[in-house]
Amino acid sequence: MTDAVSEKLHLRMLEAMLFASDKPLQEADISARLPETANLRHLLVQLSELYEGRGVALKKLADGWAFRTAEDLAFLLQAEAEEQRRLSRAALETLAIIAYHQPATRAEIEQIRGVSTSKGTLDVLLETGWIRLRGRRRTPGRPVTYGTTPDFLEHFNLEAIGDLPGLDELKGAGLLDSALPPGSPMPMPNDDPDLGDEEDPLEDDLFAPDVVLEDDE
Amino acid sequence: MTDAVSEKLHLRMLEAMLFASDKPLQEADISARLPETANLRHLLVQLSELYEGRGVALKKLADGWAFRTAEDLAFLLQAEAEEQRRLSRAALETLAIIAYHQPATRAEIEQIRGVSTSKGTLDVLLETGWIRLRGRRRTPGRPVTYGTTPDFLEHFNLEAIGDLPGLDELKGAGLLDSALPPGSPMPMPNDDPDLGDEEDPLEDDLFAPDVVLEDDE
Amino acid sequence: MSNNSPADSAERPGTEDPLTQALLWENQKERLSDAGEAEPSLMVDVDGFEGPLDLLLALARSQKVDLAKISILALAEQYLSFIQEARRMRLELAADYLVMAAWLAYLKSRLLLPDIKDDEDELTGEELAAALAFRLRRLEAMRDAAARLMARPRLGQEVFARGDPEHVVTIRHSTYAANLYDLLTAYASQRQRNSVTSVQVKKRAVWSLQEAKDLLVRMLGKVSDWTPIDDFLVQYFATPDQKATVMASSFTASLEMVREGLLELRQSNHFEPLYVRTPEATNNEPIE
Repeated sequence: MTDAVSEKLHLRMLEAMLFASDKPLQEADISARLPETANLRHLLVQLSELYEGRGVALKKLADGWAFRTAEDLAFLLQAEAEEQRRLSRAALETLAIIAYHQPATRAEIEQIRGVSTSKGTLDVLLETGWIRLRGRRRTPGRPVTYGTTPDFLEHFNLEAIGDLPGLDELKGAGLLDSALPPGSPMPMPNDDPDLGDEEDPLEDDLFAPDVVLEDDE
Repeated sequence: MTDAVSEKLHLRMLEAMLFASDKPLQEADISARLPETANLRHLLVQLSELYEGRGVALKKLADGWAFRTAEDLAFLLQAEAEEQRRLSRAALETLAIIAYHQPATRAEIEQIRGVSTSKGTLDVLLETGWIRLRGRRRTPGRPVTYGTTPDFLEHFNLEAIGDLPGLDELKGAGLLDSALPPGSPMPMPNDDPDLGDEEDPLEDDLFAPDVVLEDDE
Repeated sequence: MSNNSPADSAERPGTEDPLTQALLWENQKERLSDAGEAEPSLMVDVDGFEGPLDLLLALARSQKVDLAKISILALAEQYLSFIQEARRMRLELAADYLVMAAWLAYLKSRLLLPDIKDDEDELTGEELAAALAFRLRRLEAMRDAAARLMARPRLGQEVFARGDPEHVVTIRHSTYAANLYDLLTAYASQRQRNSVTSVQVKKRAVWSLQEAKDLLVRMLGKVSDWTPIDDFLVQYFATPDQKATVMASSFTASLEMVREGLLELRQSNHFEPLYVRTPEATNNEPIE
């Protein structure tokens, strides 16, 4: 075998070994499996050059040599999976209350639903992108107010939040079958991005627990 | 980006994806992750050529594409070889019969081998992941039909079931015809996941994975 | 009796190694062909065979001819003498070997006797022989196919996949399904549910007639001029619902007091203020 031919074989052997190994290979381990005449240092340089600018690179890692995906192509190894999920009944009701009664605090939602709202429910709704934290109510404890987003209008095909049907229309559509007690308040939802008189902006530090006392300079 | 530049990028992307995976990738799955302008067929040819004569080769396997070490370097990699369970002669014959005659029922296997099949034989083969229960034959007794899996193709380095060794000769000699005496139609082994006209699906409850109901609460 | 050493035959059944089995198989074949018919006792060991078809195939190969050209008659005779020998030695044979022997005896008779075509559907001796030859060829073909499959470069044996695959990290995005109908239904049903559960009958503040009369007596004791009755009551009009009951009760009480001659009432027109004063006759005490 000429030197060129045997060098080519050694390079192929090195390549195959590194490819098939389930962990990075130390130079000593590679040498042990290559013919004695092989010049490992030289082969590693050659193999590195062969893969230069390619989709895969030969890397010297802390524990040896291994092939790795080129860094700029890492995004290829991230699959974006979309999964369709249905909202739970609790989430749907909470969303509806926020839509109709916004700006609404968690306590108000709970008061209307008559049950406590799990943190998970609001988290799921925030994840949908349909609701958002608006600000803080100017009442003791300064609770966060929730409202709907433009995405909400888009998803539910509404031109404006005022297009949500009122109680009478709900009744007309057969969604409300028994009469509500007279005087049941029908809220006027407000998703105006500008905060109302009763709302303060959220602090920069979103979850700062300290109650900020208003100064009346 | 000029065409040459973008083609080079596409080639790198293809290489990175195939190199990263230890399983064959289907063309449809690759395409989904390449830019629309990429010509996958052309890229695959280019990539194959790039790896010609190297320690690692691009192979068409199990109806997909994968990098595998070069066959002539097997001697080098015996350290990586997995301990394989030795299959009995009965299991080997049964595997061959299922592969070449699929979909095949147990009765058909027994008819060819002239001996009853012990339960253990099919169990061992199912455990290898090379064969699977396909469905039920639409004949009295509705016997289960067996066929091979994509893992079978991958393990035996086959591109498709039509590439089984000696398939054409066997077909030509009428030896794949299970009817006696050798008759006219020459059946082809069929590992199509879709059931044929003569097969019914297995019962829903038999091997169906549990239906996962999503819930976010 | 047998050329097989005990160790040799003992090794056979438990062997799982296909290669070793194949070698054993080759040995067996050689022994069969070497011995020929002169020593049929050689073949009595059936432990290494996978059923009668397998045995027949081994015998067929001992004829050292292409399976396609094999003499089925000779094969049948070979098999039958084998079985005969086994019986002579009182060896236990599995039932299927005996069934095959019976069938081959029948086949032999059909092959030797001239064909009597008494039944159109019945296969001739030649057809039966051809069917058997086909089955033998097919079994051999499958056996060869298995060997060829196992001889392929196999994954994890001769060829290797990436040893350290870089797995695709799946980033899950959830998209939520809900339509306006779901939303409205949820709102309507919870409003309705809640309206039922939260109705409370408020305890209403009601002035009794007696309370109103007592109040009027106390206040009107010293009114000699016509004075709007509301002037006396206004301090009790704290809330709207209280205003209603105060007015209603005191009006009724005042009518009662007029009837009793304790009070005089005057109203200039409908919905005009109602004036009240103590009657002259009973106005014993000067107010000034």
